[in-house]
Amino acid sequence: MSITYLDAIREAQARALADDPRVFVYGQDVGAFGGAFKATKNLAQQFPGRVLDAPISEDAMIGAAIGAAIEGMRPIIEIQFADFSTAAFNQIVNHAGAYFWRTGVPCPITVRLPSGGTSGSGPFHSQTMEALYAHYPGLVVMTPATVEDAYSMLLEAVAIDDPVVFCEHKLLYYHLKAESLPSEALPTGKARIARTGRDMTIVAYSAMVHEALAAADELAAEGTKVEVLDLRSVKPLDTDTVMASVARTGRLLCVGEAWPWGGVTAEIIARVCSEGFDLLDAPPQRLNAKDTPIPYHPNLWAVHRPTARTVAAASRRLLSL
Amino acid sequence: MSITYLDAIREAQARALADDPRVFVYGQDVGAFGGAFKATKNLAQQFPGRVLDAPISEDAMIGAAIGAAIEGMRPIIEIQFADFSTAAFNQIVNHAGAYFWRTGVPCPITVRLPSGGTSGSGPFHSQTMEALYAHYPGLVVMTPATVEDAYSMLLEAVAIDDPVVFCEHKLLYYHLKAESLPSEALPTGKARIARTGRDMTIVAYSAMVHEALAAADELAAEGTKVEVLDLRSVKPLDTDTVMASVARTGRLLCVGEAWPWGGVTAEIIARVCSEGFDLLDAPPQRLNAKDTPIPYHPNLWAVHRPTARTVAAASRRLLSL
Amino acid sequence: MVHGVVSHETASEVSTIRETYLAAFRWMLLARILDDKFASLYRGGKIHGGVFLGRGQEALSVSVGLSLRKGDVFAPLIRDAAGRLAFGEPILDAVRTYLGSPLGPMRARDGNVHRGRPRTGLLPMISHLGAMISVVNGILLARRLKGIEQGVGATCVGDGATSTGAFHEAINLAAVEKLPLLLIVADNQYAYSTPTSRQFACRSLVDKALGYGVAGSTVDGTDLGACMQVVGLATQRARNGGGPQMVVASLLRLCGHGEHDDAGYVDPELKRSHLGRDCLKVAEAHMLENHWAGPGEVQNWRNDAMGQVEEAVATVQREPAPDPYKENWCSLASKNLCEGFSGA
Amino acid sequence: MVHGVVSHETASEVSTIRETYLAAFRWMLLARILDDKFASLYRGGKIHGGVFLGRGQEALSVSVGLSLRKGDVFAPLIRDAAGRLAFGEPILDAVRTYLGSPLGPMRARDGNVHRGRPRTGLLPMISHLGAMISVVNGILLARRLKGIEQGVGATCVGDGATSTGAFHEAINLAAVEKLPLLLIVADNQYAYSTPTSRQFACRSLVDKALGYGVAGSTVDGTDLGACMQVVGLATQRARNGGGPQMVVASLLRLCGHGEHDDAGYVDPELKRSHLGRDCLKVAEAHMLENHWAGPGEVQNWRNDAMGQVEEAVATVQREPAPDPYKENWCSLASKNLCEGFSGA
Ligand SMILES: Cc1ncc(C[n+]2csc(CCOP(=O)(O)OP(=O)(O)O)c2C)c(N)n1
Ligand SMILES: Cc1ncc(C[n+]2csc(CCOP(=O)(O)OP(=O)(O)O)c2C)c(N)n1
Ligand SMILES: [Mg+2]
Ligand SMILES: [Mg+2]
Repeated sequence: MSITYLDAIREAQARALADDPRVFVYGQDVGAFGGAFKATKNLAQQFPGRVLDAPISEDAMIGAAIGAAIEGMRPIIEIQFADFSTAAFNQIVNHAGAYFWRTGVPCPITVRLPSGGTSGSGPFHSQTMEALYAHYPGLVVMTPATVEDAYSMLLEAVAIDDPVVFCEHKLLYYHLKAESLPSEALPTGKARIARTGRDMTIVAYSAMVHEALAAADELAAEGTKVEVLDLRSVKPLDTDTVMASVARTGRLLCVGEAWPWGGVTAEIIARVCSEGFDLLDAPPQRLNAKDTPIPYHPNLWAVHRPTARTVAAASRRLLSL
Repeated sequence: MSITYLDAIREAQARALADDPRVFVYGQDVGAFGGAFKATKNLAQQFPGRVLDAPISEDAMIGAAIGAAIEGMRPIIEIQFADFSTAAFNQIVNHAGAYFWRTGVPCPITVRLPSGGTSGSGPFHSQTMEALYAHYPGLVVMTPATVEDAYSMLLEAVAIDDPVVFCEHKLLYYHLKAESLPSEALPTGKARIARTGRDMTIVAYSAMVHEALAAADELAAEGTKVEVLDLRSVKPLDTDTVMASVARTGRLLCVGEAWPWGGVTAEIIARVCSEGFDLLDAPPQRLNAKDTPIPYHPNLWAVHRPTARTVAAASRRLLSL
Repeated sequence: MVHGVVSHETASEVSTIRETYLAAFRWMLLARILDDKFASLYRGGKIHGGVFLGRGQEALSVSVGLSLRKGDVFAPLIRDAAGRLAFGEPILDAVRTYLGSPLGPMRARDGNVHRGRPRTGLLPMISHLGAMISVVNGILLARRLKGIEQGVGATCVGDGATSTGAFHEAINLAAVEKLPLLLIVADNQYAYSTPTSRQFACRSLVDKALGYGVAGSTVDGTDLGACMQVVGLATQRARNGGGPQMVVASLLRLCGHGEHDDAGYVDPELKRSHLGRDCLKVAEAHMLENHWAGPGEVQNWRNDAMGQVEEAVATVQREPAPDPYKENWCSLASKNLCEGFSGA
Repeated sequence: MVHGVVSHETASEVSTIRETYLAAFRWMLLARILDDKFASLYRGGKIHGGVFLGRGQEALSVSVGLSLRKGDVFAPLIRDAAGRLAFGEPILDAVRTYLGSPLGPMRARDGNVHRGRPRTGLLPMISHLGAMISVVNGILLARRLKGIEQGVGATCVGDGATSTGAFHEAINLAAVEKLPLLLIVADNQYAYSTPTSRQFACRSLVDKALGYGVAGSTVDGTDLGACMQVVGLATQRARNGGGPQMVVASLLRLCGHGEHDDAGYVDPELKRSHLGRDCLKVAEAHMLENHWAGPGEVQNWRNDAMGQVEEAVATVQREPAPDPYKENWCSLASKNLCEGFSGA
């Protein structure tokens, strides 16, 4: 048997629905159709009345999820593409994010954001939005990079008492495969050492973990041992694990698919530099997407985002500093 | 004569309206009433038909501004409070921000965001949102800290061919005064050395410049000479001036009123560390608001945001590293 | 469409109507006196930030509060002091929130009209207009999913809020799900300074009901009896499976947008018109005229209300201010997931 | 409310109607053939990303394009190949955008239906549904401010897009400003897989017009003659100061949401119903029946259209792919304000 990242997301929802009567799924086309990406395939049939099609009303969808959560439910909301969550931005950041702090009442919603670039998807079907949601207080932001994490973190997202923005990467949906679903997982907020190495540390998350691993392969052939960390969640962000790795390697490269101004890579460098400055043997570096909308044409897109090739190049540069 | 920061914003709009027939002002209550903060006082009377009241429709207001800009106008949009720009988020970041890159046609809109905390304003009338807009490509984000900049940068915002998010700080509206309006100004994208010093550099913007200056006063009494930089715009961000200052002082503290995850302070540290690591004699530090919604009560609010006292404390700590 | 017309009642009906009317009047009175107190505290510099009153909207608001039962949900807006009290919000909650007492429901973290207790069905509004409606939807949807098909959800918005996308998406969603939503639109002729002519172009906001496929009614918001009847009927229809109900009331805001605003822009013609009547005075005159209460009684109620308000204020003024150093500054219910930011 | 009823015409009117009908048919045919070509290129793996067709919506779409003049503004949506062509979009623009040619209007930066040339009044859509309407408003408002009181602005949305907050805010704003906006709603029974029963609860989407205070009309979207008449009249009313016009057309999407979608969820009853008629076939039959054209003529037109499409595709396929190393990766018109990110 082989399970894809997308299967894992489907299975996690099936499991959550089966185990917890408080769970329901709400989103455009998630019902009989099974969702634009088939992440809810058959769920409406398996769990009648608990997987509901929503109108094209992202703001009201999230508002409804908040209400349901206050009333004791555990809604999972699928936004058809992460990019469309701008239309729900206010409810996510100002209503859900502030709920517990203002009222003392938890607001356990899970907002699934099919995120990230895929070939030919263009400016409005390719965005990664973790930096926006992580900036606002009150939200947990998950960015699973593996089939196992897609499964266990989504279950965890539903279980925890806070609003979770679950950034699942569309590029990983079909290609990434595992043999089986995990029965245990790292706790939320813990980064994973995806590959050990002693010469430098690459911190990545979501699809970029795989570009980093491929770069590490390439560099291994050149005799360089790269440690690759997978952040798993960007808020909370596991500074300790990052610092411990940098303490071993002395060199840090942060890789993100998002735009270069602000975001995860800046946040990691700021933390490591202010708290672990002396661990660094060289200036910390980062690699992000270009500061333009995400281009449609594959040729442009391939250069817009970091890839194994550019990660390897940035690594070589870092090693030379 | 004495001119407040708010007067400067009004005068800049009056001047823009007078000088350029393409300019018009659109926003809730900006007409006969003169705006919630009186930033458009008398403009509707002075410029009949060019200062228009909008319905409570932030998304459509920005959409309309985009259309008008494409048609050759130079709209200035007042969002009543920056916080409500979440309702216009999609049009600002995805439509205006991407316009020129996608089409080659400029989209010169100015979005005025009355920003930042004031006593008793609470979670939804106090936000500073520069990090969100700076993260997206295609937007210029201005954060004037002085009466002079409020005036000249707003004129510049209207003049340049790109969408500008103009973050004016409400706390500065009435208290900050100048003798006259400036006739010249630094170009957009240039930071200003607000105070020279050789022992450490504080980088701040908007209202935090004044907390930094007050802290610098306090530290001067202790014999420490603090250099204070006012970024003026956070995108573009004047890395060169920051690096030059750090080259002189060896120490960097970044102060922002926004939330701690990501944002301006992280971006500056990331840039300085990756490009000017060797300039630093001590770990760069930052000071931001707490990671919660902005509290209503003045006692809580005073601790939530950085103040001269906490900036001074962080400075002393930095100097001891 | 249902209009608030007075019909002929039997004697026992009259007596119930009278009782409810008097109860409503007393809540209105209490709300007005509470509002006046906040205004005076504001002028005295005792309140941080703004003060937003419901003056002139008490008849409508109280009708909503009174038409609801325990187990119902209420998401009031800016001008709903009367409805809140009638729904069961303690005066202390209001005073503590305005004065920033850490003992209040918002613990000084949020203020003024941004208060509530979700556990008791009273939702604390966020500022963004239109945002509460879909949250009420969600509660009603959740109940349906749990198999509890009772309880209505009521929420109020102003004429200005009908222009928000949030309003539109939420009422449409409620219509699609046929939720027991009571949506009260207080058309008080202005959104801050903006007259309705710059806000919408339909003849009456109730014309929107048809476009959503929901029931719509209109009512004279200055007439307590009419409000109680129309809102009451709409609530009943929602309760009985009639789906979302939109009630549009016409009235005038008899104060500034907030107490910082002298409302100099309000058309004097409007003030003199039927819409400009003070619903509290109209209700008092109606009671006196019908001999439902005498002037002495009303004075006693007034004194009682003033006593309650003064006592609450005195109590809260003795309460400690919040201590920022006792805050844990953690936004999450999952404490273990809170990050300690070194520079925050 | 105006309905698309056929009235009695004089002989010269008939001849104009015939001419316009034939012209419209030829654009529809060209659009269909172009769409079919995109579908086949998609199946052949020659197109990056999705392909979205207007099959079954050509009669409505072409009526919009033809009712507009030079100087008008058009913001088409996903299914408007016919309207675009009739408005003047070159076939090459469509092909270049789909195939990602750097010579196209979007220079391979944006793709498929996200194309246009703002300078010629053809606005390139962003994906977020509902977002184009307010932009059209802004153009019309700007013209008024500039003292140019001519030109209408047309835009199309689907049934699903009516649920967005953006739709609501924009049409309300247009109504308040009484802008010459033509808002076409193609109610094609589905939003992706979602049937209208899960999208709205009003009887017909045209019932929304009243709630905005704008004129509304309905039309049979499978009938070219009716579409031309109803859309034409609405455009004329907008042009003559009648304010925003909403036209709701009923039809069925005769393809998947995109070419990746087999539309297995479409109710077979609907396909067999009047709504399920193919407007292109209906129009062809109407022409033949009325002897406005013979089968040979139609075949010539088809051949001509196929020739145009094949030629355009052949041309574009010879064009170079974009070179990422020639991009300046600058999002701003003010080049001096672009930042060079070291790690980007
Ligand atoms: C989305 C949004 N935009 C702007 C505001 C600022 N604002 C607060 S109240 C108000 C006017 C509200 O008018 P209306 O809905 O008619 O209610 P009323 O004050 O008349 O009771 C405005 C513009 C807001 N709270 N939310
Ligand atoms: C705000 C937003 N949410 C979701 C989507 C994803 N999406 C693209 S098209 C579509 C269905 C549109 O249906 P409709 O408006 O009826 O147009 P049709 O495709 O039927 O022509 C959806 C949900 C989107 N583009 N924008
Ligand atoms: Mg109002
Ligand atoms: Mg549709």
